[in-house]
Amino acid sequence: MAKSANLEHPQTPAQLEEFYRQMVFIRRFEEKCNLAYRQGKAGGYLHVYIGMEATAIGWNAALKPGWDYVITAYRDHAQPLLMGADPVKVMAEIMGRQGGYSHGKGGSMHIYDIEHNFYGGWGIVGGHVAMGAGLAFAAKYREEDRVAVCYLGDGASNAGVFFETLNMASLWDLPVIFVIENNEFAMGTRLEYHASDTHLYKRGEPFGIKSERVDGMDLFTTLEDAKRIVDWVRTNQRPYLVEVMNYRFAGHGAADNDRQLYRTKEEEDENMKRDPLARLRKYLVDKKICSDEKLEAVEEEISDQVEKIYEAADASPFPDPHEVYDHVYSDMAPEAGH
Amino acid sequence: MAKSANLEHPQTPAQLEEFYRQMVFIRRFEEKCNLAYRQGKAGGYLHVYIGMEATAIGWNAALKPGWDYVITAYRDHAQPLLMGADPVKVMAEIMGRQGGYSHGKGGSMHIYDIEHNFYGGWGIVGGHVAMGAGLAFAAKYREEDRVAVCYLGDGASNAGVFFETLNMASLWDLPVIFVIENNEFAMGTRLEYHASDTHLYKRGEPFGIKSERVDGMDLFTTLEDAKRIVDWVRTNQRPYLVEVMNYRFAGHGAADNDRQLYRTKEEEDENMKRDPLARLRKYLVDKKICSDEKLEAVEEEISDQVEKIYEAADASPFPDPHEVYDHVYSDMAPEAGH
Amino acid sequence: MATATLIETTFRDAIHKCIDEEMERNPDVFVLGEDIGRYEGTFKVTKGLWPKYGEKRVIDTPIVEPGFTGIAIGAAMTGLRPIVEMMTMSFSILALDQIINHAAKVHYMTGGQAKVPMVVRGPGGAAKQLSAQHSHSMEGWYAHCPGLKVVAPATVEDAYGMLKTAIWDDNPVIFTENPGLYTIKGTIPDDKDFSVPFGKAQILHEGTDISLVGYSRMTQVNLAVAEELSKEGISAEVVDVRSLLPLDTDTIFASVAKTHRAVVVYEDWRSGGFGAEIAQRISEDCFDDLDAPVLRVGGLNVPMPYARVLELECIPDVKDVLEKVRRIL
Amino acid sequence: MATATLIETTFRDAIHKCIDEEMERNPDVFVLGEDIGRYEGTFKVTKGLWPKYGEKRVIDTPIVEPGFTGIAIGAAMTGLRPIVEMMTMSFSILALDQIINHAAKVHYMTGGQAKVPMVVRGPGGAAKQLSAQHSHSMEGWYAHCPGLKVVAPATVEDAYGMLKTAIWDDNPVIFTENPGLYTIKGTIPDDKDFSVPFGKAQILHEGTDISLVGYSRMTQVNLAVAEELSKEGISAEVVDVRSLLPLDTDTIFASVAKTHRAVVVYEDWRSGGFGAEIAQRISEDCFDDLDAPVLRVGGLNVPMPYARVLELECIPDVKDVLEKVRRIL
Ligand SMILES: Cc1ncc(C[n+]2csc(CCOP(=O)(O)OP(=O)(O)O)c2C)c(N)n1
Ligand SMILES: Cc1ncc(C[n+]2csc(CCOP(=O)(O)OP(=O)(O)O)c2C)c(N)n1
Ligand SMILES: [Mg+2]
Ligand SMILES: [Mg+2]
Repeated sequence: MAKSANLEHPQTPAQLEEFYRQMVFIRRFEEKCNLAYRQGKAGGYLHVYIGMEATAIGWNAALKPGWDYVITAYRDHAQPLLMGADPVKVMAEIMGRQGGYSHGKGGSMHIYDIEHNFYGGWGIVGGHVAMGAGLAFAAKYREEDRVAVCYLGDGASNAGVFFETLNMASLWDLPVIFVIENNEFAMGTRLEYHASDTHLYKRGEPFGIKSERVDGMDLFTTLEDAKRIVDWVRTNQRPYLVEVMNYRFAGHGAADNDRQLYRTKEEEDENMKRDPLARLRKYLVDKKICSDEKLEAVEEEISDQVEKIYEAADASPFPDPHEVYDHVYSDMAPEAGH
Repeated sequence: MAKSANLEHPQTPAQLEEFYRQMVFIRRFEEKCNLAYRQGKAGGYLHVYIGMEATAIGWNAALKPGWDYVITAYRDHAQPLLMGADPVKVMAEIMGRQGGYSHGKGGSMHIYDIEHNFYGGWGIVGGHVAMGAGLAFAAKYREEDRVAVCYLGDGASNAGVFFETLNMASLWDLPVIFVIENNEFAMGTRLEYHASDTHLYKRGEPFGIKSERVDGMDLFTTLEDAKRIVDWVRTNQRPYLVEVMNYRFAGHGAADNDRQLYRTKEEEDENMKRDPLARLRKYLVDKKICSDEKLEAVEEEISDQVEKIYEAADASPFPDPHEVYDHVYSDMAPEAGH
Repeated sequence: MATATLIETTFRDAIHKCIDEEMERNPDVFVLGEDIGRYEGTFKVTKGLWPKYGEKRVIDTPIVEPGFTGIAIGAAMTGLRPIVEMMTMSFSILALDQIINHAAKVHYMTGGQAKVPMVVRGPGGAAKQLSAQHSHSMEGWYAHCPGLKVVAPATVEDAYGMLKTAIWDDNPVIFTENPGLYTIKGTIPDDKDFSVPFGKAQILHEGTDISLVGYSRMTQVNLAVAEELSKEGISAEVVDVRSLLPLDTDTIFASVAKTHRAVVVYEDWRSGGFGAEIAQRISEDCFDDLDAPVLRVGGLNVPMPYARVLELECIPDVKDVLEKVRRIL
Repeated sequence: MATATLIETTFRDAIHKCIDEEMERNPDVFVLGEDIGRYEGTFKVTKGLWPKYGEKRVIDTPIVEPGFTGIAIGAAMTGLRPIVEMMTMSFSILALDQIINHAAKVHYMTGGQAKVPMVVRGPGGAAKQLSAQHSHSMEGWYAHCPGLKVVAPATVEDAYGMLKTAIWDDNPVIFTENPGLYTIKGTIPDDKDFSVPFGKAQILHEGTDISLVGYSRMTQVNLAVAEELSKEGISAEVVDVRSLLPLDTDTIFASVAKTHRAVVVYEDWRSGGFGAEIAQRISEDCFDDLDAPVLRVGGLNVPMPYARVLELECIPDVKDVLEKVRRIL
């Protein structure tokens, strides 16, 4: 189970400020996405990471930039932003513009920044998990010491292909970390109604995979857990399964306005107390690492930054209709026309 | 792990003789199938149960005839024969005749005797497992106290749909028993090369399913285990997972003549010592339950019986070409012609 | 024969009402799928059923299409009548082995011993900007597979009446609902026993100059095209195929025999879609009647893109159909 | 240009040789699948590779088509070049989500950032009495899905040369091998760099009276039909489509322009098979050239039965093609 957060944290003040900046940035970016959706500037399905930020930040900090691989499902804005993606290109993709990472072909659910080793961005629940192991397979095949982090949801952890992948990852000693983000809901279905045993970390055990449950709302423990596990996997060249307990504050997607169908306001309020952003802020102020004013200034700066990102993205044109045929194949066009 | 077989067995001499008859019958029937295949009287894929007889016999004895459900994969002759199927119709199906259970449309891999609650007979590895849970679902839905036994192989126990099914079976309290017949091979792939942890019973544990490994080559322990577990499932209305350790003496299928590619003669010989038929015979003689002469007479009687079954099946005509369109739908014919 | 009163409703509500009535009528009918109970269904088709029938008969499943479809098939083999909701038909790709290799073949492989009275239903085709993995038209592939029945209603009445038939049918039925149809309005008879048989195409707009052949939402597009053409004095006949398997070629051929020209319209990828089958049937059987080649309008042969401007390029619309019509008129 | 020496070999051995050579040439090429290493493959195509390249590059997988196909896709996205063997293409139904929804769409959804240089190959179609679940022809469904390339060679030379192209291709390629072809004999050039491009149909037998259009084993059937017809003084042209996606309509149309008649032959279920697409293309584009309707010969619309007498009813043969040919000659 989750460890207590009462530690002496090893991070420098500068590092802590940087983590705070990351967290505020993701929060603001996601809020902007939701707004864009409500204003009709983004469409389709759009899922934000609000409330879950400590997880991606903590795990990202443990990875070697430009070396390790990351893959996730459709709740996929935070990871690329943390890995060095151009936020304007992320936002432009969400808005379906030519300047987006996929030139508007992917949208919110399908962000990819292959240059920075972020492999998406997938819409089929559970569908990306085997590919995640495939990234680790490639690293091992090439005898590189890369690690692959494969995020998946509590809902996705029921998918058959996940178990098939666990078996092969262990059988073939693949350096892949399955991070189950247990945010207690799969869309409108509460954990208890979709998982026969809600301790999802146990699912690695029959395959001889080291498996544990950790807190995902506390940045400090996450940083520690992630570093420990990533190092272990890199050294031991074996898979790992981590169940990260977090919570999504927003609805399932931007179109989900029916939260009361699956959880109460009281429950939400209770969980808001775990807000990683508020907790980090309080810590910084309590420990006098940053003053309240300083943090306010940071927040304002980031809000401005996100605003500018949004504007830059919004300035990107929509794709030209003929682009519809581009990138179906790497070397030929599909047959045109209706 | 498997329990020792040194028990006082509760069965009466008459029961024991009957079990012996069943075992000899299956052995002879399967030998006849292999012969039929070699003689070109059966085709396609054909997989015999030789060496594994104690498992199906022991489990069958624990079920309520005409009430409980059974489903398995393509190694599917023994179960229906034990459940009351007409052996001539089974053999005729294997030979592709009009008189077969499916009028020659199914063949060896697809035997069904729905009247006796034997639900097949399936060719896609792992594919039938969810249907097995569906049988239990139906029993529960109708508030009947039926139990469903779903056999699957060690190879099939890696299939994603199996894990999906375990989760739902537990979540919904389905009275289904997953019997993993671990015969140590999936076609030409040894257990160690396909399962990261070879203790397959562990796979039920993350779902809160009672799970254990038992010996499947000893009829007496199997009878006990099966009765205990079937009774438990019927009473508790919960799923159960049993890993039954057995061994197939034959090749994977009648066409597999390459056993040396995946196992040695020495290994086979070693395992032949576990032969459930030889062991039961020795027990009957040693304990003076039946004389050697008596058993020889039984064996001869059954050989004759199998011969007659074969002849009766062989007397059944091949299907008429126009039958090809029958049974595509229950109420209409498909469009005819090429 | 007394005419039943008509009820005004929507495509969505007609489906809901049908399921509700059949669950009331027959305790063997139950529904299962993702988020269909407590959450009321993503497209809200099953709203209200969970409070009414409880979790025994309205079952929220984990997100495991192969697994819960398989469970439904097993239950159906014993005589229960499951209605499986695919959150979108796109996700039924994961369950194809269960549907095509198991459900569709049970009756045949058992030599008639077992039946699978199951309905698989859900939104099929593009909604709005759901991108490449959520916008599949699956009905053409299903219609290729013997053992299944496949229907794709275009009107409120057919949604209601064909779903009745589907639920009563003893064979596995694929029932596809284009998400663009859920809000259309129409009428249904106030008659719980009303049904629309499979294997009957219908003429929704009579005409003499050209036959517009389609199903599901494309029939609505074809109706708009016919409207448009009528302004120009061109008389188009709209043939709503509605049942792909079995396919009513008689009605289609009779229309072409009258008009001598046909365009087949479908949302699925043009190449290899079921529209190819329909068009080729016409080309084959109406050879002497045809004054022009049978043309087709299908979806562009590309994965569905996200940007609305690109997505709209892909989905056939009135303009695209008109363009093809003009080529052969 | 010097002509390479010719090597006599079989369809099976040509595929084996191609894989072996490309594994030697390029360390990024590896093979994975069920029983392909130690057990040498159920159809023995990979025999000898495991001893030669070891378990790093010849990988025996558990029986989990979705899982190992997904692993191959992930590896391919980083630039490796997996060759996935499906023990039979029928089992690829379980991996359709990975193939159609993932592999086929990666390049598009990433806007060109990632490629999937992967080959999925294996026996496709009926072998002998393998019954309903093991006898699928899957190539038509794949050929419907943009983002994939789909080829179905009919000759030893094409098996060798098209597999080269498949392995070198940066897109996911479906390479189907009808089990009935494995033992046919033919020749290949003694040239490791030999390849046969995709998207080119070929005329295997010239003729002027009728075009017989097919692919995979049906091309061999068509050759036998042509032989038969020639005895009667009828000159049939055999068009071997061999590449379904991309499809070379130019060659097909040119043949029909010459012969004015066509029969399209495929083993897959007749209704909704890819042969419908090919036939309709001809019907559409060669309308003025055609002296008779384009006919088709497909597999019977039933699940594949076990009994040989029934199975033979289902699979198109010379007699079935002749019957259709005579209808339009
Ligand atoms: C195969 C499949 N089935 C259903 C869906 C619809 N769907 C999208 S997200 C989702 C819930 C997933 O929950 P979880 O895995 O816990 O991830 P979270 O959204 O909580 O991050 C569902 C049912 C889908 N995308 N893919
Ligand atoms: C989905 C699928 N993949 C591959 C096969 C081919 N195949 C048939 S049986 C078999 C081995 C199964 O082994 P196991 O489950 O251990 O059962 P056993 O034969 O030992 O009884 C394989 C690979 C298949 N039938 N279905
Ligand atoms: Mg979740
Ligand atoms: Mg086995």
